[in-house]
Amino acid sequence: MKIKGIAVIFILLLSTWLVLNHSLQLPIILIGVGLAAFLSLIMCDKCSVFNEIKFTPKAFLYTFLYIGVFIFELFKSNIDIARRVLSPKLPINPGIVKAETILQSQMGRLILANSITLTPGTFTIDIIGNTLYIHCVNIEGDDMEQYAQNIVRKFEKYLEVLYG
Amino acid sequence: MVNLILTIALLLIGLSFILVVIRFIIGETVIDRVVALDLLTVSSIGLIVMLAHFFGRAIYIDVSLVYGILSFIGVIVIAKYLEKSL
Amino acid sequence: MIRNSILLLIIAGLAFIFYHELSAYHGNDGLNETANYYATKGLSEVGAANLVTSVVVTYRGLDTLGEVTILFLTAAILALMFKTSHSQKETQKRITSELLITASNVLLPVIFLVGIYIFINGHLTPGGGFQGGAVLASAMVLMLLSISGRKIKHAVLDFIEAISGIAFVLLGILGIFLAGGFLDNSIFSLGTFGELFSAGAIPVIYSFIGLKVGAELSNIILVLNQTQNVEK
Amino acid sequence: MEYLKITGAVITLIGAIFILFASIGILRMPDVYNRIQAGTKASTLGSILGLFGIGLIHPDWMLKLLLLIMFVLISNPVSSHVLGRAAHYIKVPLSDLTLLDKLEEDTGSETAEKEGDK
Repeated sequence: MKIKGIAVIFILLLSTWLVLNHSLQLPIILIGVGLAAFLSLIMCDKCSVFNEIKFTPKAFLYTFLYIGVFIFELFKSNIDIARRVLSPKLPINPGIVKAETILQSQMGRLILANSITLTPGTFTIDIIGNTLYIHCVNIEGDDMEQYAQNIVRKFEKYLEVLYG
Repeated sequence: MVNLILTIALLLIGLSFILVVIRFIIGETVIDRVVALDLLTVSSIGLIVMLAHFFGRAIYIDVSLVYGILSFIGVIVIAKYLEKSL
Repeated sequence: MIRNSILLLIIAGLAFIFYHELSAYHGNDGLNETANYYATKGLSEVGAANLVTSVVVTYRGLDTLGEVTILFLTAAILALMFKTSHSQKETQKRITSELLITASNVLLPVIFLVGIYIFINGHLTPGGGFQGGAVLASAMVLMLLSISGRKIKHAVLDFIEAISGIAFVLLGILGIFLAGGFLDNSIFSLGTFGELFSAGAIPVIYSFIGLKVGAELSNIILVLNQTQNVEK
Repeated sequence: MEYLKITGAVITLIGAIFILFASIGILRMPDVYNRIQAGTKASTLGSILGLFGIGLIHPDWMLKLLLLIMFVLISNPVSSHVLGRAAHYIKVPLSDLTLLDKLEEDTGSETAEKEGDK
Protein backbone atom coordinates (compact mmCIF):
# COMPACT_ATOMS: atom_id res chain seq x y z
CA MET A 1 0.00 0.00 0.00
CA LYS A 2 3.04 2.21 0.30
CA ILE A 3 3.36 2.45 -3.47
CA LYS A 4 0.40 4.80 -3.66
CA GLY A 5 1.96 7.16 -1.10
CA ILE A 6 5.27 7.18 -2.95
CA ALA A 7 3.51 7.81 -6.24
CA VAL A 8 1.57 10.77 -4.84
CA ILE A 9 4.64 12.32 -3.24
CA PHE A 10 6.57 11.75 -6.49
CA ILE A 11 3.98 13.54 -8.59
CA LEU A 12 3.78 16.37 -6.04
CA LEU A 13 7.55 16.87 -6.05
CA LEU A 14 7.92 16.58 -9.81
CA SER A 15 5.23 19.17 -10.47
CA THR A 16 6.74 21.45 -7.82
CA TRP A 17 10.13 21.13 -9.53
CA LEU A 18 8.72 21.92 -12.97
CA VAL A 19 6.80 24.92 -11.62
CA LEU A 20 9.89 26.22 -9.82
CA ASN A 21 12.09 25.93 -12.90
CA HIS A 22 9.37 27.21 -15.19
CA SER A 23 10.54 25.35 -18.25
CA LEU A 24 10.01 22.00 -19.94
CA GLN A 25 13.47 21.27 -21.33
CA LEU A 26 14.52 17.64 -21.33
CA PRO A 27 17.49 17.93 -18.91
CA ILE A 28 15.34 19.75 -16.35
CA ILE A 29 12.65 17.08 -16.58
CA LEU A 30 15.25 14.32 -16.21
CA ILE A 31 16.85 15.94 -13.15
CA GLY A 32 13.39 16.52 -11.69
CA VAL A 33 12.42 12.87 -12.14
CA GLY A 34 15.66 11.77 -10.49
CA LEU A 35 15.34 14.15 -7.55
CA ALA A 36 11.66 13.42 -7.01
CA ALA A 37 12.28 9.66 -7.06
CA PHE A 38 15.19 10.00 -4.63
CA LEU A 39 13.36 12.27 -2.18
CA SER A 40 10.14 10.27 -2.29
CA LEU A 41 12.03 7.05 -1.55
CA ILE A 42 13.86 8.67 1.39
CA MET A 43 10.64 10.11 2.76
CA CYS A 44 8.58 6.97 2.22
CA ASP A 45 8.38 6.05 5.90
CA LYS A 46 6.34 9.22 6.40
CA CYS A 47 4.25 9.06 3.27
CA SER A 48 1.35 7.50 5.14
CA VAL A 49 0.05 11.06 5.01
CA PHE A 50 -0.23 10.79 1.26
CA ASN A 51 -1.69 7.28 1.32
CA GLU A 52 -5.05 8.51 2.42
CA ILE A 53 -6.08 10.42 -0.66
CA LYS A 54 -8.82 8.63 -2.54
CA PHE A 55 -8.97 8.68 -6.32
CA THR A 56 -12.58 8.14 -7.17
CA PRO A 57 -14.75 10.18 -9.52
CA LYS A 58 -16.81 11.26 -6.53
CA ALA A 59 -13.72 12.52 -4.74
CA PHE A 60 -12.79 14.51 -7.85
CA LEU A 61 -16.19 16.20 -7.86
CA TYR A 62 -16.09 16.84 -4.11
CA THR A 63 -12.68 18.53 -4.38
CA PHE A 64 -14.22 21.29 -6.46
CA LEU A 65 -17.25 21.54 -4.20
CA TYR A 66 -14.95 21.77 -1.19
CA ILE A 67 -12.83 24.50 -2.75
CA GLY A 68 -15.99 26.43 -3.57
CA VAL A 69 -17.37 26.18 -0.04
CA PHE A 70 -13.97 27.04 1.40
CA ILE A 71 -13.48 30.19 -0.67
CA PHE A 72 -17.02 31.33 0.17
CA GLU A 73 -16.41 30.83 3.90
CA LEU A 74 -13.01 32.55 3.67
CA PHE A 75 -14.56 35.71 2.26
CA LYS A 76 -17.43 35.57 4.71
CA SER A 77 -15.03 35.28 7.63
CA ASN A 78 -12.99 38.23 6.47
CA ILE A 79 -16.00 40.46 6.06
CA ASP A 80 -17.17 39.32 9.50
CA ILE A 81 -13.82 40.14 11.10
CA ALA A 82 -13.65 43.48 9.29
CA ARG A 83 -17.13 44.38 10.57
CA ARG A 84 -16.18 43.54 14.15
CA VAL A 85 -12.85 45.32 14.01
CA LEU A 86 -14.16 48.49 12.44
CA SER A 87 -17.22 48.97 14.64
CA PRO A 88 -16.38 51.30 17.54
CA LYS A 89 -17.91 49.08 20.25
CA LEU A 90 -15.87 46.00 19.31
CA PRO A 91 -18.74 43.48 19.63
CA ILE A 92 -17.07 40.28 20.80
CA ASN A 93 -17.97 37.53 23.29
CA PRO A 94 -15.00 35.18 23.07
CA GLY A 95 -14.75 31.70 24.52
CA ILE A 96 -13.32 28.25 23.89
CA VAL A 97 -15.79 25.52 22.93
CA LYS A 98 -15.28 21.95 21.82
CA ALA A 99 -16.52 19.89 18.91
CA GLU A 100 -16.12 16.27 17.90
CA THR A 101 -14.80 15.08 14.56
CA ILE A 102 -15.29 11.74 12.89
CA LEU A 103 -12.31 12.06 10.54
CA GLN A 104 -9.52 9.56 11.21
CA SER A 105 -6.96 10.39 8.51
CA GLN A 106 -4.17 12.82 9.42
CA MET A 107 -4.40 14.81 6.20
CA GLY A 108 -8.16 15.18 6.56
CA ARG A 109 -7.79 16.45 10.12
CA LEU A 110 -5.11 18.95 9.06
CA ILE A 111 -7.28 20.37 6.30
CA LEU A 112 -10.29 20.42 8.63
CA ALA A 113 -8.40 22.35 11.31
CA ASN A 114 -6.95 24.77 8.78
CA SER A 115 -10.40 25.37 7.30
CA ILE A 116 -11.86 26.02 10.75
CA THR A 117 -9.06 28.49 11.47
CA LEU A 118 -9.90 30.37 8.30
CA THR A 119 -13.70 30.39 8.68
CA PRO A 120 -15.85 33.01 10.44
CA GLY A 121 -15.07 33.67 14.06
CA THR A 122 -13.40 30.37 14.88
CA PHE A 123 -9.84 29.17 15.35
CA THR A 124 -8.50 25.74 16.31
CA ILE A 125 -6.47 25.97 19.51
CA ASP A 126 -5.88 22.32 20.22
CA ILE A 127 -6.80 18.87 19.04
CA ILE A 128 -6.81 16.03 21.56
CA GLY A 129 -8.00 12.69 20.31
CA ASN A 130 -11.15 13.33 18.34
CA THR A 131 -11.98 16.56 20.13
CA LEU A 132 -11.28 19.90 18.56
CA TYR A 133 -10.99 22.86 20.93
CA ILE A 134 -12.13 25.93 19.07
CA HIS A 135 -11.76 29.52 20.13
CA CYS A 136 -14.81 31.53 19.05
CA VAL A 137 -14.97 35.29 18.77
CA ASN A 138 -18.67 35.54 19.38
CA ILE A 139 -20.65 33.13 21.58
CA GLU A 140 -24.39 33.61 21.81
CA GLY A 141 -25.91 31.55 24.59
CA ASP A 142 -25.63 27.77 24.40
CA ASP A 143 -26.04 27.75 20.66
CA MET A 144 -22.34 28.17 20.03
CA GLU A 145 -21.60 24.54 20.90
CA GLN A 146 -24.07 23.50 18.25
CA TYR A 147 -22.74 26.14 15.87
CA ALA A 148 -19.17 24.86 16.15
CA GLN A 149 -20.40 21.32 15.61
CA ASN A 150 -22.20 22.53 12.51
CA ILE A 151 -19.06 24.13 11.10
CA VAL A 152 -17.11 20.91 11.66
CA ARG A 153 -19.92 18.93 10.03
CA LYS A 154 -20.02 21.23 7.02
CA PHE A 155 -16.39 20.56 6.09
CA GLU A 156 -16.39 16.93 7.25
CA LYS A 157 -19.07 16.13 4.71
CA TYR A 158 -16.60 16.77 1.90
CA LEU A 159 -13.36 15.70 3.58
CA GLU A 160 -14.85 12.34 4.51
CA VAL A 161 -15.22 11.52 0.84
CA LEU A 162 -11.76 12.88 -0.01
CA TYR A 163 -9.69 11.32 2.77
CA GLY A 164 -11.90 9.10 4.91
CA MET B 1 -3.65 52.79 -14.36
CA VAL B 2 -2.44 49.41 -13.11
CA ASN B 3 0.59 50.94 -11.50
CA LEU B 4 -1.50 53.64 -9.84
CA ILE B 5 -3.79 51.08 -8.17
CA LEU B 6 -0.80 48.99 -7.12
CA THR B 7 0.89 52.05 -5.61
CA ILE B 8 -2.21 52.69 -3.50
CA ALA B 9 -2.08 49.04 -2.39
CA LEU B 10 1.60 49.44 -1.46
CA LEU B 11 0.77 52.52 0.60
CA LEU B 12 -2.01 50.66 2.42
CA ILE B 13 0.35 47.81 3.26
CA GLY B 14 2.90 50.34 4.49
CA LEU B 15 0.25 51.89 6.75
CA SER B 16 -0.68 48.48 8.12
CA PHE B 17 3.01 47.79 8.81
CA ILE B 18 3.12 50.90 11.00
CA LEU B 19 0.06 49.71 12.96
CA VAL B 20 1.52 46.25 13.44
CA VAL B 21 4.83 47.69 14.60
CA ILE B 22 2.90 49.66 17.25
CA ARG B 23 1.42 46.38 18.52
CA PHE B 24 4.90 44.86 18.36
CA ILE B 25 6.22 47.62 20.64
CA ILE B 26 3.27 47.62 23.08
CA GLY B 27 3.39 43.86 23.30
CA GLU B 28 1.89 42.97 26.70
CA THR B 29 2.99 39.35 26.28
CA VAL B 30 5.68 37.69 24.19
CA ILE B 31 3.07 35.80 22.18
CA ASP B 32 1.55 39.14 21.12
CA ARG B 33 4.87 40.17 19.68
CA VAL B 34 5.26 36.88 17.84
CA VAL B 35 1.76 37.23 16.40
CA ALA B 36 2.64 40.73 15.19
CA LEU B 37 5.85 39.40 13.66
CA ASP B 38 3.96 36.60 11.93
CA LEU B 39 1.52 39.09 10.45
CA LEU B 40 4.43 41.23 9.24
CA THR B 41 6.10 38.31 7.49
CA VAL B 42 2.94 37.02 5.85
CA SER B 43 2.08 40.42 4.46
CA SER B 44 5.70 40.83 3.38
CA ILE B 45 5.22 37.82 1.09
CA GLY B 46 2.57 39.81 -0.76
CA LEU B 47 4.70 42.94 -0.62
CA ILE B 48 7.74 41.24 -2.17
CA VAL B 49 5.63 39.90 -5.03
CA MET B 50 4.27 43.41 -5.66
CA LEU B 51 7.83 44.70 -5.75
CA ALA B 52 8.58 41.94 -8.25
CA HIS B 53 5.94 43.50 -10.49
CA PHE B 54 7.34 47.02 -10.07
CA PHE B 55 10.92 46.01 -10.82
CA GLY B 56 9.87 43.46 -13.44
CA ARG B 57 11.95 40.67 -11.97
CA ALA B 58 10.32 37.24 -11.64
CA ILE B 59 13.19 36.13 -9.46
CA TYR B 60 11.78 37.95 -6.42
CA ILE B 61 9.05 35.31 -6.25
CA ASP B 62 11.70 32.76 -5.29
CA VAL B 63 12.86 35.18 -2.62
CA SER B 64 9.37 35.42 -1.15
CA LEU B 65 8.99 31.62 -1.22
CA VAL B 66 12.18 31.16 0.79
CA TYR B 67 11.12 34.00 3.08
CA GLY B 68 7.82 32.26 3.73
CA ILE B 69 9.54 28.96 4.52
CA LEU B 70 12.01 30.55 6.93
CA SER B 71 9.37 32.64 8.73
CA PHE B 72 7.11 29.59 9.18
CA ILE B 73 9.94 27.62 10.76
CA GLY B 74 10.97 30.64 12.83
CA VAL B 75 7.50 31.09 14.34
CA ILE B 76 7.33 27.40 15.23
CA VAL B 77 10.76 27.53 16.86
CA ILE B 78 9.74 30.52 19.01
CA ALA B 79 6.44 28.90 20.01
CA LYS B 80 8.22 25.68 20.99
CA TYR B 81 10.80 27.65 22.93
CA LEU B 82 8.09 29.46 24.90
CA GLU B 83 6.48 26.10 25.72
CA LYS B 84 9.91 24.93 26.90
CA SER B 85 9.58 21.87 24.70
CA LEU B 86 12.28 22.63 22.14
CA MET C 1 6.41 50.57 28.72
CA ILE C 2 9.08 53.08 29.80
CA ARG C 3 11.78 50.62 28.91
CA ASN C 4 10.25 50.10 25.49
CA SER C 5 10.02 53.82 24.84
CA ILE C 6 13.68 54.23 25.77
CA LEU C 7 14.55 51.36 23.43
CA LEU C 8 12.55 53.01 20.68
CA LEU C 9 14.37 56.29 21.26
CA ILE C 10 17.72 54.54 21.11
CA ILE C 11 16.76 52.81 17.88
CA ALA C 12 15.56 56.10 16.39
CA GLY C 13 18.82 57.76 17.42
CA LEU C 14 20.86 54.99 15.86
CA ALA C 15 18.78 55.23 12.69
CA PHE C 16 19.48 58.97 12.58
CA ILE C 17 23.22 58.46 13.01
CA PHE C 18 23.30 55.78 10.33
CA TYR C 19 21.29 57.97 7.97
CA HIS C 20 23.69 60.81 8.59
CA GLU C 21 26.69 58.62 7.87
CA LEU C 22 25.03 57.12 4.82
CA SER C 23 24.03 60.42 3.26
CA ALA C 24 27.60 61.66 3.57
CA TYR C 25 28.92 58.55 1.82
CA HIS C 26 30.01 58.73 -1.78
CA GLY C 27 30.71 55.41 -3.38
CA ASN C 28 33.67 54.75 -5.60
CA ASP C 29 32.13 55.02 -9.04
CA GLY C 30 34.88 53.41 -11.06
CA LEU C 31 35.91 49.77 -10.84
CA ASN C 32 39.46 48.90 -9.92
CA GLU C 33 41.54 46.69 -12.16
CA THR C 34 40.46 43.30 -10.81
CA ALA C 35 36.79 44.22 -10.61
CA ASN C 36 36.94 45.61 -14.12
CA TYR C 37 38.38 42.34 -15.39
CA TYR C 38 35.65 40.33 -13.66
CA ALA C 39 32.91 42.61 -14.93
CA THR C 40 34.01 42.70 -18.55
CA LYS C 41 35.49 39.26 -19.12
CA GLY C 42 33.51 37.29 -16.54
CA LEU C 43 30.42 36.62 -18.62
CA SER C 44 32.22 35.43 -21.72
CA GLU C 45 34.82 33.39 -19.86
CA VAL C 46 32.57 31.65 -17.36
CA GLY C 47 29.16 31.79 -19.02
CA ALA C 48 27.10 32.22 -15.84
CA ALA C 49 24.13 34.58 -15.86
CA ASN C 50 24.84 35.51 -12.25
CA LEU C 51 28.14 37.36 -12.15
CA VAL C 52 28.46 37.02 -8.39
CA THR C 53 28.33 33.26 -8.70
CA SER C 54 31.02 33.22 -11.33
CA VAL C 55 33.30 35.26 -9.07
CA VAL C 56 32.55 33.20 -5.96
CA VAL C 57 32.90 29.79 -7.57
CA THR C 58 35.67 30.19 -10.12
CA TYR C 59 37.86 33.26 -9.71
CA ARG C 60 37.62 33.20 -5.92
CA GLY C 61 36.94 29.49 -5.63
CA LEU C 62 39.81 28.99 -3.21
CA ASP C 63 38.20 31.48 -0.79
CA THR C 64 34.95 29.51 -0.96
CA LEU C 65 36.90 26.40 -0.06
CA GLY C 66 38.25 28.30 2.93
CA GLU C 67 34.78 29.38 4.02
CA VAL C 68 33.46 25.84 3.82
CA THR C 69 36.45 24.71 5.87
CA ILE C 70 35.67 27.28 8.56
CA LEU C 71 32.11 25.98 8.77
CA PHE C 72 33.44 22.44 9.01
CA LEU C 73 35.79 23.48 11.83
CA THR C 74 32.91 25.13 13.69
CA ALA C 75 30.83 21.98 13.47
CA ALA C 76 33.77 19.82 14.57
CA ILE C 77 34.63 22.09 17.53
CA LEU C 78 30.99 22.17 18.67
CA ALA C 79 30.80 18.39 18.51
CA LEU C 80 34.03 18.14 20.49
CA MET C 81 33.15 20.69 23.16
CA PHE C 82 29.63 19.47 23.76
CA LYS C 83 30.50 15.82 23.74
CA THR C 84 27.68 14.21 25.67
CA SER C 85 27.70 11.15 27.83
CA HIS C 86 25.38 8.51 26.49
CA SER C 87 23.41 8.33 29.72
CA GLN C 88 21.52 11.50 29.00
CA LYS C 89 18.21 11.85 30.72
CA GLU C 90 15.20 12.25 28.48
CA THR C 91 13.39 15.25 29.83
CA GLN C 92 9.62 15.35 29.88
CA LYS C 93 8.53 17.30 26.85
CA ARG C 94 5.10 18.36 25.80
CA ILE C 95 3.68 16.21 23.02
CA THR C 96 3.95 17.95 19.66
CA SER C 97 0.64 19.00 18.16
CA GLU C 98 -0.73 16.46 15.74
CA LEU C 99 -1.46 19.15 13.17
CA LEU C 100 2.14 20.34 13.18
CA ILE C 101 3.38 16.79 12.58
CA THR C 102 1.06 16.33 9.62
CA ALA C 103 1.88 19.73 8.17
CA SER C 104 5.60 19.12 8.42
CA ASN C 105 5.20 15.69 6.82
CA VAL C 106 3.54 17.43 3.89
CA LEU C 107 5.93 20.37 3.69
CA LEU C 108 9.29 18.67 4.38
CA PRO C 109 9.85 17.09 0.94
CA VAL C 110 8.87 20.37 -0.72
CA ILE C 111 11.29 22.38 1.44
CA PHE C 112 14.11 19.95 0.64
CA LEU C 113 13.28 20.32 -3.03
CA VAL C 114 13.35 24.12 -2.81
CA GLY C 115 16.78 23.96 -1.16
CA ILE C 116 18.10 21.75 -3.94
CA TYR C 117 16.53 24.04 -6.55
CA ILE C 118 18.31 27.02 -5.05
CA PHE C 119 21.77 25.56 -5.24
CA ILE C 120 21.42 23.85 -8.60
CA ASN C 121 20.25 27.13 -10.16
CA GLY C 122 22.97 29.13 -8.43
CA HIS C 123 24.51 30.27 -11.72
CA LEU C 124 21.22 31.62 -13.08
CA THR C 125 19.46 33.15 -10.09
CA PRO C 126 20.53 34.88 -6.92
CA GLY C 127 21.21 32.08 -4.51
CA GLY C 128 23.70 29.31 -4.48
CA GLY C 129 25.43 26.80 -2.32
CA PHE C 130 25.36 28.60 1.00
CA GLN C 131 21.75 29.77 0.69
CA GLY C 132 20.52 26.39 -0.48
CA GLY C 133 22.43 24.70 2.30
CA ALA C 134 20.80 26.99 4.84
CA VAL C 135 17.34 26.06 3.53
CA LEU C 136 18.24 22.36 3.80
CA ALA C 137 19.36 22.91 7.38
CA SER C 138 16.13 24.75 8.21
CA ALA C 139 14.20 21.75 6.90
CA MET C 140 16.27 19.71 9.34
CA VAL C 141 15.17 22.05 12.15
CA LEU C 142 11.53 21.49 11.22
CA MET C 143 12.14 17.74 11.22
CA LEU C 144 13.70 17.85 14.70
CA LEU C 145 10.89 20.02 16.07
CA SER C 146 7.98 18.06 14.72
CA ILE C 147 9.11 14.47 14.96
CA SER C 148 10.76 14.34 18.35
CA GLY C 149 11.03 10.56 18.42
CA ARG C 150 12.95 10.43 15.17
CA LYS C 151 16.69 10.03 15.47
CA ILE C 152 18.79 11.50 12.70
CA LYS C 153 22.08 9.73 12.35
CA HIS C 154 25.28 11.74 12.61
CA ALA C 155 26.97 9.14 10.44
CA VAL C 156 24.75 9.86 7.43
CA LEU C 157 25.38 13.60 7.64
CA ASP C 158 29.11 13.05 8.09
CA PHE C 159 29.13 10.76 5.06
CA ILE C 160 27.34 13.34 2.87
CA GLU C 161 29.66 16.05 4.08
CA ALA C 162 32.83 14.04 3.46
CA ILE C 163 31.77 12.87 0.01
CA SER C 164 30.75 16.32 -1.18
CA GLY C 165 33.89 17.93 0.27
CA ILE C 166 36.15 15.43 -1.47
CA ALA C 167 34.23 15.82 -4.73
CA PHE C 168 34.55 19.62 -4.52
CA VAL C 169 38.32 19.46 -4.13
CA LEU C 170 38.67 16.78 -6.80
CA LEU C 171 36.71 18.90 -9.28
CA GLY C 172 39.04 21.78 -8.48
CA ILE C 173 42.14 19.66 -9.08
CA LEU C 174 40.62 18.31 -12.28
CA GLY C 175 40.48 21.90 -13.42
CA ILE C 176 44.28 22.17 -13.10
CA PHE C 177 44.84 19.25 -15.45
CA LEU C 178 42.04 19.70 -17.98
CA ALA C 179 41.73 23.48 -18.07
CA GLY C 180 43.34 26.67 -16.88
CA GLY C 181 43.74 26.18 -13.15
CA PHE C 182 42.24 25.23 -9.81
CA LEU C 183 38.43 25.23 -10.04
CA ASP C 184 38.40 26.31 -13.67
CA ASN C 185 34.84 25.63 -14.71
CA SER C 186 35.50 24.99 -18.37
CA ILE C 187 36.22 21.29 -17.80
CA PHE C 188 32.68 20.74 -19.02
CA SER C 189 31.35 22.57 -22.06
CA LEU C 190 29.98 26.01 -21.31
CA GLY C 191 26.68 25.19 -23.02
CA THR C 192 24.02 27.70 -24.02
CA PHE C 193 23.89 30.84 -21.96
CA GLY C 194 20.95 30.94 -19.53
CA GLU C 195 20.08 27.24 -19.47
CA LEU C 196 20.35 24.83 -16.57
CA PHE C 197 23.31 22.98 -18.08
CA SER C 198 25.52 25.91 -18.81
CA ALA C 199 28.48 27.64 -17.22
CA GLY C 200 30.54 24.43 -17.26
CA ALA C 201 31.09 22.87 -13.88
CA ILE C 202 29.46 25.61 -11.82
CA PRO C 203 26.13 23.81 -11.15
CA VAL C 204 28.03 20.67 -10.14
CA ILE C 205 30.46 22.55 -7.90
CA TYR C 206 27.64 24.53 -6.33
CA SER C 207 25.64 21.38 -5.68
CA PHE C 208 28.54 19.92 -3.73
CA ILE C 209 29.01 23.17 -1.80
CA GLY C 210 25.29 23.24 -1.02
CA LEU C 211 25.25 19.65 0.21
CA LYS C 212 28.35 20.25 2.31
CA VAL C 213 27.01 23.44 3.90
CA GLY C 214 23.62 21.83 4.53
CA ALA C 215 25.22 18.81 6.20
CA GLU C 216 27.52 20.99 8.34
CA LEU C 217 24.74 23.29 9.56
CA SER C 218 22.50 20.29 10.27
CA ASN C 219 25.31 18.74 12.29
CA ILE C 220 25.62 21.92 14.37
CA ILE C 221 21.85 21.93 15.00
CA LEU C 222 21.88 18.26 15.96
CA VAL C 223 24.73 18.69 18.42
CA LEU C 224 23.06 21.70 20.05
CA ASN C 225 19.74 19.87 20.23
CA GLN C 226 21.26 16.82 21.87
CA THR C 227 23.23 18.73 24.46
CA GLN C 228 20.60 21.21 25.65
CA ASN C 229 18.90 18.85 28.08
CA VAL C 230 21.98 17.30 29.65
CA GLU C 231 22.60 18.04 33.30
CA LYS C 232 25.81 19.73 34.26
CA MET D 1 -6.04 42.08 -22.03
CA GLU D 2 -5.99 45.48 -20.38
CA TYR D 3 -9.16 44.62 -18.49
CA LEU D 4 -7.51 41.52 -17.06
CA LYS D 5 -4.64 43.61 -15.77
CA ILE D 6 -6.89 46.16 -14.15
CA THR D 7 -8.91 43.35 -12.57
CA GLY D 8 -5.68 41.94 -11.18
CA ALA D 9 -4.67 45.31 -9.77
CA VAL D 10 -8.07 45.77 -8.13
CA ILE D 11 -7.85 42.30 -6.58
CA THR D 12 -4.42 43.18 -5.21
CA LEU D 13 -5.86 46.39 -3.78
CA ILE D 14 -8.63 44.43 -2.04
CA GLY D 15 -5.95 42.15 -0.59
CA ALA D 16 -4.06 45.18 0.73
CA ILE D 17 -7.26 46.47 2.35
CA PHE D 18 -7.72 43.12 4.11
CA ILE D 19 -4.14 43.30 5.39
CA LEU D 20 -4.94 46.76 6.75
CA PHE D 21 -8.01 45.31 8.54
CA ALA D 22 -5.79 42.60 10.00
CA SER D 23 -3.43 45.19 11.44
CA ILE D 24 -6.29 47.24 12.88
CA GLY D 25 -7.66 44.05 14.41
CA ILE D 26 -4.35 43.09 15.92
CA LEU D 27 -4.17 46.54 17.48
CA ARG D 28 -7.70 46.70 18.86
CA MET D 29 -8.51 43.18 20.04
CA PRO D 30 -8.33 42.64 23.81
CA ASP D 31 -6.33 39.42 24.18
CA VAL D 32 -3.86 37.17 22.36
CA TYR D 33 -6.41 34.67 21.07
CA ASN D 34 -8.62 37.29 19.47
CA ARG D 35 -5.59 38.95 17.97
CA ILE D 36 -4.54 35.64 16.43
CA GLN D 37 -8.06 35.32 15.03
CA ALA D 38 -8.02 38.72 13.41
CA GLY D 39 -4.42 38.45 12.26
CA THR D 40 -4.54 35.00 10.69
CA LYS D 41 -7.75 35.24 8.72
CA ALA D 42 -7.28 38.66 7.23
CA SER D 43 -3.58 38.36 6.50
CA THR D 44 -4.02 34.96 4.84
CA LEU D 45 -6.78 36.17 2.55
CA GLY D 46 -4.97 39.48 1.99
CA SER D 47 -1.71 37.97 0.86
CA ILE D 48 -3.49 35.31 -1.21
CA LEU D 49 -5.47 37.98 -3.04
CA GLY D 50 -2.31 40.02 -3.52
CA LEU D 51 -0.49 37.05 -5.05
CA PHE D 52 -3.46 36.13 -7.25
CA GLY D 53 -3.86 39.70 -8.50
CA ILE D 54 -0.20 39.92 -9.49
CA GLY D 55 -0.67 36.55 -11.18
CA LEU D 56 -3.42 38.04 -13.35
CA ILE D 57 -1.17 40.93 -14.32
CA HIS D 58 1.70 38.59 -15.24
CA PRO D 59 0.12 35.33 -16.47
CA ASP D 60 3.49 33.63 -16.89
CA TRP D 61 4.20 33.92 -13.15
CA MET D 62 0.85 32.40 -12.30
CA LEU D 63 1.96 28.80 -11.64
CA LYS D 64 4.71 29.81 -9.27
CA LEU D 65 2.35 32.15 -7.44
CA LEU D 66 -0.21 29.34 -7.10
CA LEU D 67 2.53 27.24 -5.48
CA LEU D 68 3.17 30.11 -3.08
CA ILE D 69 -0.58 30.38 -2.36
CA MET D 70 -0.74 26.66 -1.54
CA PHE D 71 2.22 27.10 0.79
CA VAL D 72 0.62 30.05 2.60
CA LEU D 73 -2.68 28.15 2.92
CA ILE D 74 -1.00 25.18 4.58
CA SER D 75 1.59 26.95 6.70
CA ASN D 76 -0.16 30.05 8.03
CA PRO D 77 -3.08 28.42 9.91
CA VAL D 78 -0.70 25.82 11.32
CA SER D 79 1.72 28.42 12.66
CA SER D 80 -1.11 30.36 14.30
CA HIS D 81 -2.47 27.11 15.78
CA VAL D 82 0.96 26.34 17.26
CA LEU D 83 1.15 29.87 18.67
CA GLY D 84 -2.32 29.68 20.21
CA ARG D 85 -1.56 26.28 21.70
CA ALA D 86 1.67 27.61 23.24
CA ALA D 87 -0.16 30.66 24.60
CA HIS D 88 -2.76 28.49 26.29
CA TYR D 89 -0.10 26.16 27.68
CA ILE D 90 1.90 28.94 29.33
CA LYS D 91 -1.38 30.36 30.63
CA VAL D 92 -1.56 33.68 28.86
CA PRO D 93 -4.76 35.11 30.40
CA LEU D 94 -7.91 35.29 28.33
CA SER D 95 -9.68 38.63 28.22
CA ASP D 96 -12.33 39.50 30.81
CA LEU D 97 -15.00 39.26 28.14
CA THR D 98 -14.37 35.53 27.81
CA LEU D 99 -17.43 33.47 28.63
CA LEU D 100 -16.18 29.90 28.86
CA ASP D 101 -12.98 27.90 28.47
CA LYS D 102 -13.65 24.23 27.80
CA LEU D 103 -9.97 23.48 27.12
CA GLU D 104 -9.02 24.65 30.60
CA GLU D 105 -11.79 22.52 32.10
CA ASP D 106 -10.57 19.41 30.31
CA THR D 107 -6.82 19.79 30.64
CA GLY D 108 -6.64 21.90 33.80
CA SER D 109 -6.44 18.92 36.17
CA GLU D 110 -3.57 17.49 34.14
CA THR D 111 -1.43 20.60 34.43
CA ALA D 112 -2.27 20.93 38.12
CA GLU D 113 -0.85 17.43 38.68
CA LYS D 114 2.30 18.35 36.83
CA GLU D 115 2.81 21.38 39.01
CA GLY D 116 2.24 19.23 42.11
CA ASP D 117 5.16 17.03 41.10
CA LYS D 118 7.65 19.84 41.11
